[in-house]
Amino acid sequence: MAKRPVKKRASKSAKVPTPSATATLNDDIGEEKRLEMWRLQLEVRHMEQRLHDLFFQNLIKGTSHLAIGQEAIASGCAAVMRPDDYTFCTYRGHAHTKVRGVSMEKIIGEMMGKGNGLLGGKGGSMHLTDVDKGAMGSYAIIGAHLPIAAGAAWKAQYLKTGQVAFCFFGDGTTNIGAFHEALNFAVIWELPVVFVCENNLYMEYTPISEVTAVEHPAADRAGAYGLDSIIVDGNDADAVYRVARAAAEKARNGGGPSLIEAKTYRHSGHSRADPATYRPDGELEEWLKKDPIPAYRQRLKEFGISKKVIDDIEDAVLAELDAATEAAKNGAPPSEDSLMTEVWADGGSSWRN
Amino acid sequence: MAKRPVKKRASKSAKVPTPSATATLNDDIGEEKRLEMWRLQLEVRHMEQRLHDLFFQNLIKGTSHLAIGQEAIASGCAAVMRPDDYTFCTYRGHAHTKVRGVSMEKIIGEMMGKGNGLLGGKGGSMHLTDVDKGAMGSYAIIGAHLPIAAGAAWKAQYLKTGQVAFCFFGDGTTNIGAFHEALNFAVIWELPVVFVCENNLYMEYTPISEVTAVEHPAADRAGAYGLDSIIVDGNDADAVYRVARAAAEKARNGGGPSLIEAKTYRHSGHSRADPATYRPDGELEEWLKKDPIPAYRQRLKEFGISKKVIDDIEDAVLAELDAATEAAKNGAPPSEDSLMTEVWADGGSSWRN
Amino acid sequence: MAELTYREAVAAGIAQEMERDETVVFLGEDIAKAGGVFKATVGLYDKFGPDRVRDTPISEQAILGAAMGAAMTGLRPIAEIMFSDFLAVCWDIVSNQIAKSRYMTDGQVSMPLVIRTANGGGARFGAQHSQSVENWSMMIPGLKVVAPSSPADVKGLLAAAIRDPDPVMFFEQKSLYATKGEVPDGEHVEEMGKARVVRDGDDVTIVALAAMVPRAVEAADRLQAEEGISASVVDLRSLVPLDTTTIFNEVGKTGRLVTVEENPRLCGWGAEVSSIVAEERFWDLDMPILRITTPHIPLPSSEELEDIALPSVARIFETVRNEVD
Amino acid sequence: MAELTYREAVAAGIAQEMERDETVVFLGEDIAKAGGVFKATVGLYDKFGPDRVRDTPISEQAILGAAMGAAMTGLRPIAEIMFSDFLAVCWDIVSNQIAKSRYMTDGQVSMPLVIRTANGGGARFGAQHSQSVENWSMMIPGLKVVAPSSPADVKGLLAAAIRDPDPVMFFEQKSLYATKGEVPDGEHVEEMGKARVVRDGDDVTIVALAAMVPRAVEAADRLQAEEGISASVVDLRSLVPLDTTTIFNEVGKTGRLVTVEENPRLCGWGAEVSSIVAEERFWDLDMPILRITTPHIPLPSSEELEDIALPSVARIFETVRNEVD
Ligand SMILES: Cc1ncc(C[n+]2csc(CCOP(=O)(O)OP(=O)(O)O)c2C)c(N)n1
Ligand SMILES: Cc1ncc(C[n+]2csc(CCOP(=O)(O)OP(=O)(O)O)c2C)c(N)n1
Ligand SMILES: [Mg+2]
Ligand SMILES: [Mg+2]
Repeated sequence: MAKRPVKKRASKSAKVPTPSATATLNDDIGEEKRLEMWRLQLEVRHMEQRLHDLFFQNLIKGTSHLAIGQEAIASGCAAVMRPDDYTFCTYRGHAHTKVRGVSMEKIIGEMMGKGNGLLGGKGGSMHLTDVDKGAMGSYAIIGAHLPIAAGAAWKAQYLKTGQVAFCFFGDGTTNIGAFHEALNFAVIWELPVVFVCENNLYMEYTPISEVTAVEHPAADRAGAYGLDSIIVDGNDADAVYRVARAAAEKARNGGGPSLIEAKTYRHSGHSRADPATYRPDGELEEWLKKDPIPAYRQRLKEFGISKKVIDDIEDAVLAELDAATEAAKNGAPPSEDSLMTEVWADGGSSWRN
Repeated sequence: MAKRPVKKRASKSAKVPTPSATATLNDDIGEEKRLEMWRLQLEVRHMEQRLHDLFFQNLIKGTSHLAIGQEAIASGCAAVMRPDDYTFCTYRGHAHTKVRGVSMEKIIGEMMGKGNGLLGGKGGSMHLTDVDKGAMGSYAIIGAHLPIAAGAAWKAQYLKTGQVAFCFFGDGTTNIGAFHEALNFAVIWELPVVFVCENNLYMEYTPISEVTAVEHPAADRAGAYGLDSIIVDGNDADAVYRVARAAAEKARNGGGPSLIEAKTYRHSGHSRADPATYRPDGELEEWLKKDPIPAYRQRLKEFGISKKVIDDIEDAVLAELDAATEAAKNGAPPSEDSLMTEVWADGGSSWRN
Repeated sequence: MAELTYREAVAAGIAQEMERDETVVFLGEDIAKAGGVFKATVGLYDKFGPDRVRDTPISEQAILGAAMGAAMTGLRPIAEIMFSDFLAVCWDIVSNQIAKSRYMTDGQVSMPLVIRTANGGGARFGAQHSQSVENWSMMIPGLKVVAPSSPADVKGLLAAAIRDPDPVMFFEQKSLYATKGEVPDGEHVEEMGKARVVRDGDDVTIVALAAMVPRAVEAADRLQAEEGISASVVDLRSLVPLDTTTIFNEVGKTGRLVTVEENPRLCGWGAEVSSIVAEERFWDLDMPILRITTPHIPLPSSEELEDIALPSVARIFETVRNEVD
Repeated sequence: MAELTYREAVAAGIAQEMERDETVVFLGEDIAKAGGVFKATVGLYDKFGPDRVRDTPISEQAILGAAMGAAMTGLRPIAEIMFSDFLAVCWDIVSNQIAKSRYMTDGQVSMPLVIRTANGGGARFGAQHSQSVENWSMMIPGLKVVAPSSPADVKGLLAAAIRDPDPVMFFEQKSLYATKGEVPDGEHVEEMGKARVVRDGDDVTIVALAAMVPRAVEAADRLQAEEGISASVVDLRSLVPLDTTTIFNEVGKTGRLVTVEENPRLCGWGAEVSSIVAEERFWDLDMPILRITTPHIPLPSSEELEDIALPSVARIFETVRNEVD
């Protein structure tokens, strides 16, 4: 599979300051936002590790797709969002759902198929949704949610609400037709939607480079929609925050959509079933060095934030997680009656009189 | 619907000589090819005008999509093809089918729904196909035939036959998902397929610029697949011939696919039902000045080809057309029995024992 | 009462609802400035403007995805898919996303949208522009499915579909666009999920849908006139919800059931109706349940072939006559 | 005879055919180097190499379009669509292109290809990864439809499908992948279009498909043991062609018909079978035709809910017991 050289890629790298030792804590991001992002990243990391454990205790059935290693993207974007903004994500969406402030207990309960789960046990791991929090759903068939997110943005535009729709998807998703339709559509209608491609280098078990005609699956396609090519370090919450903020502002100001490609890596396999043996030797180790959690801890430290403040946040997250896990475990299975509810808006499922 | 400026379009205009008064007849194209293209263009033009008349005599039912004004594209490409190359085209494909040497009588017969039609009256105007001539079908649902053409090219690659698949489609087609999937797929598999976008400025009744995020619907997307951006004057058969020849050679030599955007215009409405009132005043008139048929006649004259040679070809085409029309008119309707044949390879349609 | 064509009733139904509800928006290919390829939406763009009546690219997944996203967040979109055959290019959005999201989210997500589409044969358009695919939708849990046979029902059921809080697949039968009928003046809304007995009879019940309804009525008239057979004709109007009550009443009365479908044979709606009756009203039946369908073949384009493929008045007449005495 | 799992039988069937015919090629997502997400194609890439066993991007329309184009021009491609739910993203290629091209071209175009896909529920994957959609294909004229229930049938029917000159939709039921069974040694090819009476009985005939076959057999065993009811179980194996001869023989013998479907209720294959029997063998019937199906709802993900949604041994047992005396 010869990789073609990228010819004159329509490229404009995002003009945002990259954090460095010389930056100050109270720069354009500031301490409060950074501590928020720290907490969000920890919530996701610990929750997903817990989910992993519950899986191997056979307390979660079916499948699950962890995003361990990719937390900075969800967290950096969430820190930009207004409470009424919309998130659309994929089966690999526990992170994106959590960072909108969705209850851990309900997420874990849903993963365990409990009646007190977020979806009453009807949706499961791949469909986490909390409409009240703006978490508009996790979509498990590749590509579909890109035009759907555009639709939510259309509503915001039509009713002039100033809301923005964020839409997260993987590198592999850039090769399906719905990607193309959604991008073109969003641009010509100038919709307030921010498309975020989380490039974790793999489409399931296949390296993305083997199945993609360009080097940067999203950024190298931006020009095909008259959009800027934006690449960001997806393991750096601050960097993600800055590009997401610029994109959200542009969208809110009527400037239309953006397409962001965030480079990252998932530490675990594609799904529960995948030991990820297809990875070249040493690749994981390289990326573990770029693990966003220790890196962000280090950054906070360098900014002079006390170890206690940093650790207290982590301790609080862990305490919440333990309580949530217990509560989820203690949940009852869904009632048999619930099988036949909520097909229709009247709460039922009748198809005849 | 604001049109965004095209940002740094990945562009490389096709480096081919454009014909001019100073060119000589026996250049890289030569007299024989030019007379062939002259004949092909006339065959298509006169046949389509005849179809138009038959329609308004109510001898053709259903619909039909003429390509009057676009003949140079089909003809220039056909002049490049080997007899065993493959053509995949759309409902606007009478031209592409004819130029592969398919019988006029059978085409007209099919349009009239006759039993002696190309498809026995089963397919009609939108599905002209003649496998023996390499005319692998006309596809009436937008986008589908792009990956199908890639599949034919895959066969050629796998069996090392040196065949090339040509795939023709409109500007509007560049906004559907299958376009994107087919292009990426063909590039990563390095398939010998030449994608030709006939940009006639309209998607049915809607100007293509109102629904497309870039100025050149195909050429501005080439970069998204690592391909060169190629734009050609689609009303000039010589220019089309040259870019098509380069693309076919590249494909045959293992160089993979090309994407060509040919600028053109259809003189009539989208389909039989369309009076084309949406056109701005004067637009048609401007394009009539660029009508490929008189322009090519003029070029042949300038090259010193005698009026008699030029006219004899036209007379022969008209004579063949008259005979074909008569024969088609005299054809019987399909037999009732044929309704239930050819669903399966055994010739029948039984779904049970 | 005013006389409208079936196509005019489409625009009338949409206009009625757009006037009363600002959240009703409409999108599709060539539906705005051009008024639709079937001229069924003429005038809406001029009346409601470019923010509410929007032309789109050839991007059916984007059209329905946008409709879904807007419906989930507060609008009531109407989306046109030009020919029902094209539902195949956006079937994921219909069958997997729109139909399932409410259930998968345990009722969090609402989906008040309508997908209008031109269905069926008779126009010599060939196999990719002539299918009757209402059964594709009927088989997907979570979709309501409506297919009117008259201008009055077009307007009334379209209005009902737009007001319905669930996703409705609205099938307009192409071959009926030019037909005319009386439509009530003023606001007109029908109830979804009710069949209509359009012709009363005692000997046999013919259940039909959309373009098959006028054919069934004509066949019934001939059966009466030529054979003295008294046939009821039921216009189903809606497949989901399905009015089994009316069907059961009819079967109880006549003891004989014939379904007439435009879709090809296998797994058509007639199969479902037949199986329901064969399960729940078996003991009321005095004869086998007959299904008249297009044969299980792609539709041919030529006039002669298409005409013998689709269920005709003659075929309905003969099938019923041969079985009922 | 060797004991193979259902998933191993997939690879065995493909390998058998790739060995004898150079024109057989295989493409899909993660099917080559990784051996498939269900590990059903392990070893094929190593054996037949990267020219014949090819990984693709997430581009289902390209996958099936490529298979179609290759089939039309001389190859015999096998394409995998990972989960049958994903057929919705490429449904145009299946239903409008692959199924109709031979007919539309009056037989000029041949379409010898197989689309393999993992079908059905039971894995707690939720509504978008659990559907049984064999009826989606059955309703499209021009497609053959096969759904094996045992490893031997997987190998034999897959071989038959690959050799068949027409497009075959090959549904592998996910919940059966881990099941084991004897598979004949050496070349093994079954005939498509023949149902199999897997359990003989006199009182009632249960017609089932794929994962419902073992459940029907277990229910029949219980009916015999606990109620003295002697039930035949017919494994349809193929929906198109449909073996109505075997069904009619059974109905003639037992006079009682029950269908068991994993798909949701409306327009499932059971409806078609029921309607055929209600039309052509009405006078043989001694009781209503019963259909046991998943209710007409999207499939829920939690274990408890999914288990009560899918037709279970207990439901089959009780339904038959309640009706047959
Ligand atoms: C239409 C469709 N095809 C295939 C799949 C199976 N599938 C699930 S995840 C996945 C890989 C997605 O890769 P990417 O977009 O990079 O996201 P990531 O999993 O890496 O987050 C595939 C092929 C699917 N869910 N939907
Ligand atoms: C999937 C699909 N959507 C819509 C249509 C209806 N339709 C037929 S032709 C056409 C316009 C195509 O425009 P373009 O690709 O520019 O080709 P042209 O007709 O100009 O040759 C449309 C929308 C279709 N056939 N298929
Ligand atoms: Mg990825
Ligand atoms: Mg065009």
